[in-house]
Amino acid sequence: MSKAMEPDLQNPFGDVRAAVEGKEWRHPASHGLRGFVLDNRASLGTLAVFIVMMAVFMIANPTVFTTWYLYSSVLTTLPVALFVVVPLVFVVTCGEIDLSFPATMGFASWVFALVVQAGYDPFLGIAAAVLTGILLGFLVGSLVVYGGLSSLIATLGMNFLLRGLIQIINEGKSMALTGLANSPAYKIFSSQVYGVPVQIFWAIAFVVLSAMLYNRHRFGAQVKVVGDNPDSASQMGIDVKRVRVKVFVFVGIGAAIAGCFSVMINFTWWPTAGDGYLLPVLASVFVGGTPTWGGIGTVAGGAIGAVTVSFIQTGVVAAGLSGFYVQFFNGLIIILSLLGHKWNQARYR
Amino acid sequence: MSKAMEPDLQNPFGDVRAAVEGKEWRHPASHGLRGFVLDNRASLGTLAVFIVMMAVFMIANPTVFTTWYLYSSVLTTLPVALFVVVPLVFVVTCGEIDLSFPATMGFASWVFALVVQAGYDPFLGIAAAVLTGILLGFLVGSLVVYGGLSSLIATLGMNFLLRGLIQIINEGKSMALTGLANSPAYKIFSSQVYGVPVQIFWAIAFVVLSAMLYNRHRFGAQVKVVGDNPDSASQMGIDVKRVRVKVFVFVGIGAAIAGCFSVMINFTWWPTAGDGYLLPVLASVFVGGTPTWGGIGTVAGGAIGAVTVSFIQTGVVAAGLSGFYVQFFNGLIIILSLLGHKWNQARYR
Amino acid sequence: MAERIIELRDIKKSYGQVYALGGVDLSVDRGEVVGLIGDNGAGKSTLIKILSGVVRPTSGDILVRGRPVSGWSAARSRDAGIETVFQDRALAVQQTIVRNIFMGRELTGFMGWLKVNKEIEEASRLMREIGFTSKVFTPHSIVGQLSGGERQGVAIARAIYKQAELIILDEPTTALSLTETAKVFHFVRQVRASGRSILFIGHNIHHVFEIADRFVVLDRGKVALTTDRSAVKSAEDLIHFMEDIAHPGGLPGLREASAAEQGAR
Amino acid sequence: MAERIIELRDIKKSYGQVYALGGVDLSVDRGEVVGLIGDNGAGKSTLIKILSGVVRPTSGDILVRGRPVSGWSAARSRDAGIETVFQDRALAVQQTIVRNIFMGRELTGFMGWLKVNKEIEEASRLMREIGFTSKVFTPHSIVGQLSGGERQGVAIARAIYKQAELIILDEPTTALSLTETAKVFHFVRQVRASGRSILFIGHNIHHVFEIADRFVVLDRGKVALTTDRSAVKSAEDLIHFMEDIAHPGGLPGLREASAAEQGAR
Amino acid sequence: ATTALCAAVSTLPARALDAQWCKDVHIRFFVGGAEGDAFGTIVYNGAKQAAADLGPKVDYIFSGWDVEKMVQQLREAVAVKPNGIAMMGHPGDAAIMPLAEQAHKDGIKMMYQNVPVPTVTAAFGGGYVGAQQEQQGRALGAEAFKLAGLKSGDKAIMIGPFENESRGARERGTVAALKEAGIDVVQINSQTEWAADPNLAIPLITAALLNNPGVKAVGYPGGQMLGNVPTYMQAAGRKPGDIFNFGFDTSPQIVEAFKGGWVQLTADQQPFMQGYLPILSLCQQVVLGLSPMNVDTGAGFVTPQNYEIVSELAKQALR
Ligand SMILES: Nc1ncnc2c1ncn2[C@@H]1O[C@H](COP(=O)(O)OP(=O)(O)OP(=O)(O)O)[C@@H](O)[C@H]1O
Ligand SMILES: Nc1ncnc2c1ncn2[C@@H]1O[C@H](COP(=O)(O)OP(=O)(O)OP(=O)(O)O)[C@@H](O)[C@H]1O
Ligand SMILES: [Mg+2]
Ligand SMILES: [Mg+2]
Repeated sequence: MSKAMEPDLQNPFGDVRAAVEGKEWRHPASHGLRGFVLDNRASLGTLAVFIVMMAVFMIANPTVFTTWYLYSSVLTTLPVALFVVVPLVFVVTCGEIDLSFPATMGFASWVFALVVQAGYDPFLGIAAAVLTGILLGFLVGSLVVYGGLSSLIATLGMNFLLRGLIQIINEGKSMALTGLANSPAYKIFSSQVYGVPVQIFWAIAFVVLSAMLYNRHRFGAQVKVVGDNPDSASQMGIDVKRVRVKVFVFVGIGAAIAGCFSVMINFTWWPTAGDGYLLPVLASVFVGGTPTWGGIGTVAGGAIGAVTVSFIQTGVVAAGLSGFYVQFFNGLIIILSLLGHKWNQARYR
Repeated sequence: MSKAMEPDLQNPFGDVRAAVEGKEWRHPASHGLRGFVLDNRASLGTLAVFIVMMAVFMIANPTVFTTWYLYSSVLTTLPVALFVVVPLVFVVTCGEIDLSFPATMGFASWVFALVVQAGYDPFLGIAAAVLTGILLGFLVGSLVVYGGLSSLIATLGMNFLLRGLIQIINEGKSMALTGLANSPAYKIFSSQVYGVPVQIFWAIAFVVLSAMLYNRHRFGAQVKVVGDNPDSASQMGIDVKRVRVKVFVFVGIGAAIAGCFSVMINFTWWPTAGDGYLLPVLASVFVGGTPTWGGIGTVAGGAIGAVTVSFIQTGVVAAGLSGFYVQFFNGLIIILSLLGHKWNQARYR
Repeated sequence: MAERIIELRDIKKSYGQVYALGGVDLSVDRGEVVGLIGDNGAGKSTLIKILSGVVRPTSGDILVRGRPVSGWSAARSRDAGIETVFQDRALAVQQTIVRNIFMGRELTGFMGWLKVNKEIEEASRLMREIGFTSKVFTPHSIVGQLSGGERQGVAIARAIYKQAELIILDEPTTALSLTETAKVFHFVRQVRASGRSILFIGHNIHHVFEIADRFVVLDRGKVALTTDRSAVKSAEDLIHFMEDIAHPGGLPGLREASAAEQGAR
Repeated sequence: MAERIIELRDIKKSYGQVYALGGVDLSVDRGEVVGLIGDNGAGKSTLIKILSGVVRPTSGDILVRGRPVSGWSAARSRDAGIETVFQDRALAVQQTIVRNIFMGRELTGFMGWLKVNKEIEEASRLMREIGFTSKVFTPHSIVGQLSGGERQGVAIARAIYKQAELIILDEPTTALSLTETAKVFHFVRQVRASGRSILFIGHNIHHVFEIADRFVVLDRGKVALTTDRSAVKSAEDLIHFMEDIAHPGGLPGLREASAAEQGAR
Repeated sequence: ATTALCAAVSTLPARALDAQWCKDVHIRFFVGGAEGDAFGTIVYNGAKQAAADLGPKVDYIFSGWDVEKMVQQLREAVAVKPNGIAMMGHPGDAAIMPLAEQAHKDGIKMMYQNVPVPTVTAAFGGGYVGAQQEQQGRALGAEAFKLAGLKSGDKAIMIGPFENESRGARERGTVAALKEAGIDVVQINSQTEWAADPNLAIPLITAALLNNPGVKAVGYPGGQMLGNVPTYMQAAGRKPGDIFNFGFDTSPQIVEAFKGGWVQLTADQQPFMQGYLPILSLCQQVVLGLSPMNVDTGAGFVTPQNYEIVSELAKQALR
């Protein structure tokens, strides 16, 4: 009997199959423009929002928006945000969230400042900061993952707790690192090249590497699967908890680098360092087109989201509106982006 | 054939059933103390956290904590938090979250302040504020529910947008309502009775009513079912979207009342009114034992959570620690509560 | 002829570009058991979701007791005496058995306050009726703590409450063991005996054949056959018919597999 | 005797106070199809989850090719050549078919970077093998867009990749139509013919009887019977046996229901 | 400016009393901003110095400038019945009044810092240490007008927390003074995040400068922004001296900015004294029965000519 059936296994629907004969499967991306658009519709949507927003601003005030300084000043601070937005895309894709990154930024950059102030090379400081970031990310991740806590609230708690520690020890004192400007580390990480702030190159490299990690690396593949269906992932032999902890560690690393870059911009560490990034960074991730339910996301979109959010304030002021309009536009852009992304984020179950 | 089977339907497992013969089902609560504990384990857990925390503070500084004034001063503003924490328990149970309540508080209390400043009766002001709260809740809810947006980010956006509107129109100016003290509304809502601030009675009434609404009313039953399994709920004829919008409206009402109480306590409306409540109120809900995934929750726990969070700062300072420790303890209490609730929040699928 | 409880006329439904139903007529009379069969994706679940008001048809008419209705919804469907046990059971697993039984139909008194004791009484009665007293759980047990068969029982208890006129069962025996399946059969016969109607959906054609008075075969969104039980000799006839419509040219593999299945009996 | 691929000895498993398994022995030899049957909640899924390393037993030994193993996990089970199609299919529905097929076993090159083209090629080959070319989807299609049967196909494709030694199928035909069921049967025979082993779980005893070389009946966490196919005359024998162990005293309703079922054939 | 500080220190009645003469006194001290806030930290250091010198037990309270929170904290402070409370005046007269009344009834001595609450002090007593906000702001405006050599019709930018009436009173004063001098003032509302990280304001200031190319002077609010001026100016492609940058407060960063020629003027409101003096005065009131102190700390301006005097103090977070 099984003999008689064998041909069917090879060709159980021979008749229907003929219709698609000769058609080989191709990656949608290889279908040219249409495939590219389909594959990247979330990030392209974000880009569209950004372009529309900039167009409105430009029409309001063409002269300012054709000045390079405007862009170069955004490019100075944007990298700091990018270094956290991108890892957060991983966290959100993994079905978690991390609100503790501001304190991690503060903590890691504190270590950096301490090392530099003690007279060591800033490179050593950066290494120490990244190590701190890894440790804190591991701590937060382990608490959430092995403690089985809701990451939204647990990381909020950790943010308070870590910031509290900084405050208790420092009693509010900031550190000025005026010597930093002459160090080679500063030249490499924070100077200008032909009027372009170098930090943006580092940030772009980070974004590109992360996007590849997200789309072309086992880590990204596993993050997506874990965020999509953790039960399946563990049934398929993926160590779900480890993957989850890893994304928190990744945020720790990103936050540490962000913290160091932030200190290098103006040679000062504040005990509040990082706090101001909580809401803009969060907003960037979601404005960028990563949905809240996990499993899918876009690194490029998140980066564009960060650019968009960075330009809101600047644009509002450059367009000649009073600063009171900034919050309003922040809200407006968030809502409009979410509405826009509704159309390209189908949620399957 | 069906004839022969009928007795079976009445008694298909006659043999096994004999074992439980005579045992009538009873509500667990009727099993006395054990049942009560089981039924209320989340809120009792919260209560335990609170008691332990207070015990620690009292040991650190017995004299301060035996002074009635300390409690009466906390009881003055606690109601403001309670009026938002309780509706938020409904929202979270319903599987959503609302971060726009601070702006709603600010907006509604602004309307209240305008009405009072224009010389009308404060009662009218409260009515107008509540109406504003309903409208804003409806607006936010409709945007989230009918727009199909993630409530976490959409309500964050709405918070920015509404606060931005307040700022744009007021340009930062606050309003002092010194005449308020002599109005009958003030007597009823904001004076003291035998040293107890009356607002706490209103808040307790609100909590009790809401707890009944949650546990003994169709609204609560539907909120829980919708948060648990929206697909089933709609298959069973529940208008899921309407229930969802309703919880946002409920938050709007709560926030409006909270805003009015806050203005009556301070005799001043600030354009930033409500902003400071975002994190403490959110923390209260989760410290109170309502999990993030929807379907279950506890109003009483949320209320106790609010009390706990209110006492952290007071307790830390009264215990003789510097204000730098407040954030640290905030984080610590959140993390410890989450860990504590882990044991009484089983998640079924 | 018995009273016609509900009738669907020329119902069409498309999801985007997917045509789930392309003009279906279906009716259920009082006291009959209609068996609805068809391949995966034939549109069975879509059809009964339209019946129960959960899904709105793209076009077509719905008649309740002969009168056309508009604004058909899940709530109205239940009001009209139609109860459904959905394929995915539609239970809120973190809630108690009581809350699930009265989902969307809470027993309320003054201003929407729940009649808690009444609900418990009724739930107890229902559970006893479908043979649930033997277990250690009470109406306050959380549904998430029950086994698959027990959950199916809760869904059925919900459906028989209120003496519905028509009960729709979408693959109620899927993933149930023999014992549990027997229980469901019990119940179906019981309902028919009490003069109510049932619409029974199943992949196991033997099951459906055993229980139904009339068969409706759906094929790719269309009714391929409507026939009385008396017109069909055996379940095998039905199976053959379905194979034929599925693969008009005949698919040897399938035929053999099904022959093997039959042979084994 | 053929090589013994895997053996479980005296496996016990309890979830809190629920004893899912109370000392089970089970073994699978090369090239045989073992049918695992039992009532709902008998512990079948728990047992195969232990086999596939997803659930850790409370006590008992696992032997792979005669050698006891420790630290048994899902990853190690897959490394040992055991692939499982779980009852709930274990698919990540928002990911592409490729990502699902290679879930937890990504084809990676230098430093964990994915070999994307290799994966696509392999996925295409697998899908063609199980007859999936007829549809409009590609390896990049999102699994959430597929029908139930098609999703089952992806799960099976994942299992046959890498020429696993033992493939475990937990109720693979549940909620599948005749056509789709026939496809799964195809596949099982194909695998057996190629000398690999299968552990097949199902409620439809006729199906299991048809396909298995050996039967293991689980009853409330214990093995009630292990028998070769040659020792059993017909599926009815098995059904009777199962009824007897389920209700030693005999349950008239059940017997009738099952008699009715048989009668209809 | 420095003379004011010395004067204050010399008023210590140290001769007549033991060290730690105030050690049985319990004081609640409102630092005002958030923990780690640049301004708040100097205030905190002043208060801590006073506590170390005089010996009282001091509870420090932070509010992040959230006025609602401040009122509640004051309520709790009154409830604890310390001997004295040093409160920030930001919530304003109306909000503080009932609590001041309660404190008065309970015999709690009150001091207010940073923002004056004249109605409250008139009704229930209490002293004030801090600049007369509005006046100081106006003075800064006038000084900037003079030193920057502005003419009527010139353009200037003023940044400040205008969203908060009492916190922004100084900056509003500066705006008013400049406007009265005929300057066209562009107001920019500072965002709360800038308090935590002034870098976040870089693009915005660049945008504002580009949008108003003719701007001659830029004024910054109290806090950390003025210290960040070199970064702002570099980002906008401006050189030291291109623009007249002025503002409030001092810090090591601001001293550096003076050194580099980026900043030309700051109105020192001597936050250190806003920490030190209220404690001193409360001790005097409680222990010695003296009447409350009223000190205008907004005495002087720091300019490129005299910044070196404050530089060492600034490094120790004393100015
Ligand atoms: N929400 C939906 N969105 C898009 N397509 C859908 C949706 N629901 C059903 N379909 C499609 O409609 C068709 C009919 O589905 P339906 O669930 O009614 O089939 P069925 O006969 O119940 O199948 P089964 O036996 O597998 O339950 C299928 O092609 C299915 O993919
Ligand atoms: N995660 C779990 N927690 C608690 N009890 C469980 C869990 N998983 C299974 N059980 C219990 O263990 C017993 C065996 O379940 P199992 O899923 O193995 O049965 P099964 O034979 O596969 O049933 P079915 O035929 O319904 O799939 C059941 O009583 C079940 O309720
Ligand atoms: Mg179906
Ligand atoms: Mg199973």
